[in-house]
Amino acid sequence: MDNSRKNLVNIFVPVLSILLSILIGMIIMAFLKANPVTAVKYLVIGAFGTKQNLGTTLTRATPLIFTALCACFAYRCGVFNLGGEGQFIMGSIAACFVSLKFGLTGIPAVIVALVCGTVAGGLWGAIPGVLKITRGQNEMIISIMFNYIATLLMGVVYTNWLREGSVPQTAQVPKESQLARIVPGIRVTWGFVIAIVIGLLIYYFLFWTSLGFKFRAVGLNQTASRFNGYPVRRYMLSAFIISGAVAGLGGAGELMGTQFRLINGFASGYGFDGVAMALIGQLNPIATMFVALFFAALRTGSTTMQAATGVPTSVSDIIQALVIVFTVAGMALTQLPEFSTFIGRFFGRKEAQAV
Amino acid sequence: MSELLRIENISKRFGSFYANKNINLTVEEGEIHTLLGENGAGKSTLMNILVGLYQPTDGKIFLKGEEVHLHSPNDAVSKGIGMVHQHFMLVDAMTVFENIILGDTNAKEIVIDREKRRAQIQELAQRYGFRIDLDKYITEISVGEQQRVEILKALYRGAQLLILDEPTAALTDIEVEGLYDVMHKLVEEGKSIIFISHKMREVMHVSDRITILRAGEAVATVKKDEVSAQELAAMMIGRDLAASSFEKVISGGSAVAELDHVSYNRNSKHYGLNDISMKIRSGEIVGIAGVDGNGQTQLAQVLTGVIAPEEGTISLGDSKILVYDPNNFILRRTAHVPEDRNLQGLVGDMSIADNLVLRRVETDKFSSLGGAFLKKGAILSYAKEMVEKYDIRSRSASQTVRSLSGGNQQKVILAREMEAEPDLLVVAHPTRGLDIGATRFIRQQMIDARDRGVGILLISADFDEVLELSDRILVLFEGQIMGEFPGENPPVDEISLAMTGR
Amino acid sequence: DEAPKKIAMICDSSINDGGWGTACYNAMVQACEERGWEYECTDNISQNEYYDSIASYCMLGVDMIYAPGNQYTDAVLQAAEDYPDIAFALLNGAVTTPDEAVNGNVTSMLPDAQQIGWIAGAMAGLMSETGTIAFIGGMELDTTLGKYAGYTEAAQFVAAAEGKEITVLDPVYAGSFDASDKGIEFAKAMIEQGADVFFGDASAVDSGARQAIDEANKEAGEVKIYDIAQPADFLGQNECIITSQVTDNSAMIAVTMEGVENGDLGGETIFGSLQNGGLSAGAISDLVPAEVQEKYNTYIQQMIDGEFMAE
Amino acid sequence: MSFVSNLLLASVRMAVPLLLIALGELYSERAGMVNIGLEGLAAIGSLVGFLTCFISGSTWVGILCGALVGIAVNMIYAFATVTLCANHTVYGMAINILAPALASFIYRIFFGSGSDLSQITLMKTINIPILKDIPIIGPLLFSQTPMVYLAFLLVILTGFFFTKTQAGLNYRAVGENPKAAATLGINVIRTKYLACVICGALSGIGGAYLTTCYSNTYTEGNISGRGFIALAAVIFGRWSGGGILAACLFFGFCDALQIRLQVASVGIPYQFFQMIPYVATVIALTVIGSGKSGPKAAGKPYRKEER
Ligand SMILES: Nc1ncnc2c1ncn2[C@@H]1O[C@H](COP(=O)(O)OP(=O)(O)OP(=O)(O)O)[C@@H](O)[C@H]1O
Ligand SMILES: Nc1ncnc2c1ncn2[C@@H]1O[C@H](COP(=O)(O)OP(=O)(O)OP(=O)(O)O)[C@@H](O)[C@H]1O
Ligand SMILES: [Mg+2]
Ligand SMILES: [Mg+2]
Repeated sequence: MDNSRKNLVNIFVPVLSILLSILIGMIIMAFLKANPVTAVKYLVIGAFGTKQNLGTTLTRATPLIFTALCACFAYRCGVFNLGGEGQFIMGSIAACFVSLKFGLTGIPAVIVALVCGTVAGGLWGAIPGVLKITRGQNEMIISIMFNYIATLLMGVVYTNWLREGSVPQTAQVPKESQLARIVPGIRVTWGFVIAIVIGLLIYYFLFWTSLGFKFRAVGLNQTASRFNGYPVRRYMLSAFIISGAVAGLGGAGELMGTQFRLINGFASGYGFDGVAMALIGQLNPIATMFVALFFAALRTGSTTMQAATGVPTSVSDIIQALVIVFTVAGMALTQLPEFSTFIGRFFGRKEAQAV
Repeated sequence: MSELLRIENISKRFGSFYANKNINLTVEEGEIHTLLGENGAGKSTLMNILVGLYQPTDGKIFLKGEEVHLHSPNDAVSKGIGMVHQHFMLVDAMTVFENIILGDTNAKEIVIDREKRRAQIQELAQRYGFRIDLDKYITEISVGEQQRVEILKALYRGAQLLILDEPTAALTDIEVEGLYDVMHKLVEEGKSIIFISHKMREVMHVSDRITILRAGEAVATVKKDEVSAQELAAMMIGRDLAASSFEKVISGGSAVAELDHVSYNRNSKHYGLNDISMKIRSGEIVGIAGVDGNGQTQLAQVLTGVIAPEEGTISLGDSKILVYDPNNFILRRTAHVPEDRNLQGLVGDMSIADNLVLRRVETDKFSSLGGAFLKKGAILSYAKEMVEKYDIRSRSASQTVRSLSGGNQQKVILAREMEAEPDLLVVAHPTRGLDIGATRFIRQQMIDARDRGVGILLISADFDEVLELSDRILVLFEGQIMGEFPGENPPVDEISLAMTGR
Repeated sequence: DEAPKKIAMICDSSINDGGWGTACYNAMVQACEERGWEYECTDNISQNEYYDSIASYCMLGVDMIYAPGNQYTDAVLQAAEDYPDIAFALLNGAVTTPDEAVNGNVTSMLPDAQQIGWIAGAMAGLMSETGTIAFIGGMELDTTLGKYAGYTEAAQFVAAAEGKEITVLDPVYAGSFDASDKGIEFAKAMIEQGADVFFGDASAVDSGARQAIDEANKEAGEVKIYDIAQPADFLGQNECIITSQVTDNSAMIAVTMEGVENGDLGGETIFGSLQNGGLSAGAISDLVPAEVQEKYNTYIQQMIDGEFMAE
Repeated sequence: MSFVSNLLLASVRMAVPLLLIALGELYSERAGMVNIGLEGLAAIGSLVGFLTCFISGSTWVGILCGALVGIAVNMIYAFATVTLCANHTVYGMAINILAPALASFIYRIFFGSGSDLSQITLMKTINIPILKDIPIIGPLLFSQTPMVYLAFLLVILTGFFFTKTQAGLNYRAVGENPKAAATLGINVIRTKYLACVICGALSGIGGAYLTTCYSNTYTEGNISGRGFIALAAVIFGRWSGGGILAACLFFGFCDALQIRLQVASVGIPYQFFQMIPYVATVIALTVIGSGKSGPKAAGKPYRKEER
């Protein structure tokens, strides 16, 4: 397959998957005796209908973009980091300490908190990375274990160390240290802009710098990279650290911009969601960001849909899951040799031979 | 003698490429029928069809006059067809015993009756004079023993037709003799054998009849007694076999690489090096002759920094190597055409252009601002230049290398390595699996490089290739150097003897 | 005359968890039936959806939002700011919460945690034979701590009056309100420690604990280990439930509804106590001997009269 | 004494669902399929097990239906990874997202409208006379629900199957070297599908166990990471039935200990106790070192006519 055709397939498969999933979702709605058209209408209104709703969608997309970019970067470099959630949480814990304990306020507090969150996420990502390259550990299992550990550690933080009086939650980030909103009155903050910038930076790094080129080569073939003189293990560890740092920055941003405090359930599920989105985005950072936006819109819209029509939000969860199921299967299908044969025959022309 | 197997008009297509085309063939009972053909001629593909692994695109198969449909290896086994594959089909994590009884469909018992089956196997082994330890794991036995396990596997299943796909490639001469004995015993019992090889000596020694495959087609079937080796070779290659056309260099320049008492994993017969001392001079090709799996891989890898020797030292030019790391060797102007081009040489999912600049993306030619900006235009135009220069046949330079044919993949690697202008070039199996055109091109490139003053270490399982290209020949056996021979008028018999450890 | 008013509830646990969620939902339903309102509910939502769910209802046009738990405070305050024309009722909100709402449209409904603890503790003190009683929390909420404190005080006071020694095991927390498996394991471990009366503040976790208690009783062949339910009357749901502490959330919701009907969006704290009928003791099981029931009712009366523990 | 025996009893109780799921994964990995979708399979198994048990009143129906739905959902995984050669990890993730969403949806359809607590009658324990009176191991091994006996029996059968039988040998070969297995007439594709059936069934049963033998109510998210711990248990247990049993008992023990330490209120935040199993996993895996002993071809797609 040549490149243009491959690119076409890369776009075609996810788009088809999305349409198919929504169609199935609508059939389920009809089965629930709801009017699918009305339900989808409310879904769209809930996601984009008003300035506030659009703001909510972007707000919810922000952390997802970070964890999705975390996964995207790691996989591009050949490390299966499933620990985005833990790294995200560690970032938010660090930011929480900074904004509550360091005596900083205002812009300096925001900056220091974001930096510390980034560092904390990076360090948390470094642990499975080190275990992988020194002990040959399966990074997936280890990074999942570290998700649990981070979540529990966050529990200690909000029930003990930084607990604020009445409830198991930390105190709120002081008003003057919160990430500012882009437009007053709409929830979306500069965190969203940071997410987009990070996404563009990652895209640029991977596809337009020599180091990014090498990271990608390592991701595609470690042995060949080693034979060609790349410090493969160092790159893999770096990939872990950088992807962890991205997640950590996301966690810090979420804390400083949206949630303002650590509380039970903070960030729950973001890690695996990010993995799924990166995969649907074909590990392309820019596509990944769009997928995250799409998922956030589905989620935001589905609460309105449930409130308005009684169609449960789990229908939207099913739609999201089906998108993943179809996309991944679809991409695998197009890579089968039988598929190219079939397509070749279908279009009645032979695969151009290398001459 | 009556006919056991008849193949009619068998074709097999992979994508748009015909690996077999309209092949007709018969095998008699009690016959040793040889399939002769160059690399890639389609021998293994045809046999894989016979054992049900591949489904033919077209054609029919008859056993004892009856048409059979071999949908799976199971069908083939139950019809008495057994095969020893070119690449052994053994499960490393299991013992010899387990490998032999694996997939046994005759056994009706649920729980394995070890005693009974061991006795059966022992009896079989004795009948053919095999000595094997049933309780050893596959990883613990030698390649020759592995092959005996493979043969036992087939016999244990009651094969009437035994297919041996290049069985001698990894054997020493003694082992080859033993194999002949077994083959003769088998045909005496009325079994038939399809023997695959491209080594003329063997073919002339064991065959009753010979079918020659060329580029997927059966060119001819002849009785052994009615042809000469020369004629066979001509049919196989489709032209007359010419002697080495390259001029040999008598003595090279200064040493570009020197190994001093280098050992690695010394106790392993197949995967180690034992006290190796040698020099590679500039402007010469040093060929390593030897049966595959006698330390060649390790030799190539210590010389390129992929693995570090456990004892001894390596010097490149004038300086001793302290850090064994591929990058360190690359910086000291070493180039490497590795043995596994897909795994070790190329990043299959990247483009031709990307693979060509794999080592040099951060140079000013291909990126600016210290690597912060890739000059994609420059990379592409360089790639186009290389595609031209090295005759890499492709649709575009941004095509992924995975979609290239083996020969063109090899040319990509060669282009990258040659353009680095190395002092030392380590080449492993440069033309394995390539067609004649590509093979010629690549050999010529190596000779040209030598003439430019590059010191080349050539490792090849293809003895003829070593003879043709080398200015000096070293024989490697069980990790040791068994002798050094001149490349000009090489003493072929002596070298072959040395390859068997004598 | 005009269209019925509408209330919407959000809940992080399930409304059929056999505990908190169920009770809070039923309270809303009851209040709506009394006042002729319509109701909606979204349950099982996760923490990052609190605001979205509330905002969705606000956008679709409800008159009142009902959030049964302290954990919704942030989301409620945020939504109350964004939707100034809608009334918000926060169950177990802090006394100070209404003042934090910029638009003055948040009402805090605050049952007296200490009295809740008392109602359970008095029964525990009377019924414990082993002298060890237990408390299982979902999360370490302030109200939970208040209930635990009241439970301990009352149990010890009552036991002293009976001439018994009572040990109250330290509270344990499941870390969530829906981990019924944790409830099972906690209860088993606490039974091992000799606990024979349980009180919990943890929704589905409580139902897990009750399951373990029932099992232990079954194994022993007699009901010797008891549980006190809350915040509605759950007598009969499990064999081990001897009584319930009942919180009349519906009354408090109804008060807020009435305000909304009159154009008043609230903004104060409504307390629920034994005195105003917001809190009460539920029906008592036959497992409690008649004379103990009598004593218990006396204590409850003392609580209402403000005489309990008052010497 | 009773503290110890109770602790052990609790360890077994908490180990059993893990054990069932981990055995499922063992069968999967032995055929070369690394299925990280266990969490999702168990989730849907748990819900369907509960639902069918609630409707039919029979825990066995619940277990059976849990198994069936586990199989059904895992067939999606099987089709994608075996037939379409999709990446195992990626597809496992997809199952982890799809199956819980389905479970949540079904739950709402059936229970969403009412507010009554739905409880079922748990599977009865079966006491084996005399044996159950042996101190410590009596209650541990001889006073359990049939599912516990079944799980232990399965461990024995699994060990027996993989080491002593022809079918087990053939099965293992598929995970080690599918191509070699194919040349010997072993149906690789069928074995892989079979593996997915077993894995789906056992994961589904593991989930259904939670709602039919362990907790008599259903709460969303009740699997709470057991699927991932089971995955670790397989590595930890070195891909053998006995090893997995030991690993699961260890994880169960950590969990049981954690609960007891919290009840004994040692004054350390309880979350630290809850971390024990995860930290223990990491340390144990690190100490044991990388698992070269896993099936060689695990996680790799098998294409029939590939070189
Ligand atoms: N599974 C496959 N998919 C695509 N092409 C294949 C496949 N197997 C073989 N081929 C191609 O078919 C041709 C014949 O291959 P085959 O292995 O039969 O050659 P051979 O005669 O056995 O060569 P050798 O002497 O190197 O073993 C080659 O060009 C090879 O690249
Ligand atoms: N993985 C692949 N994906 C797509 N096309 C492939 C793949 N492998 C081989 N091909 C195509 O199949 C054809 C045969 O490939 P093969 O490697 O057998 O070539 P060959 O005839 O042996 O040539 P050469 O002599 O250069 O090795 C080529 O045209 C190649 O482009
Ligand atoms: Mg071959
Ligand atoms: Mg080829």
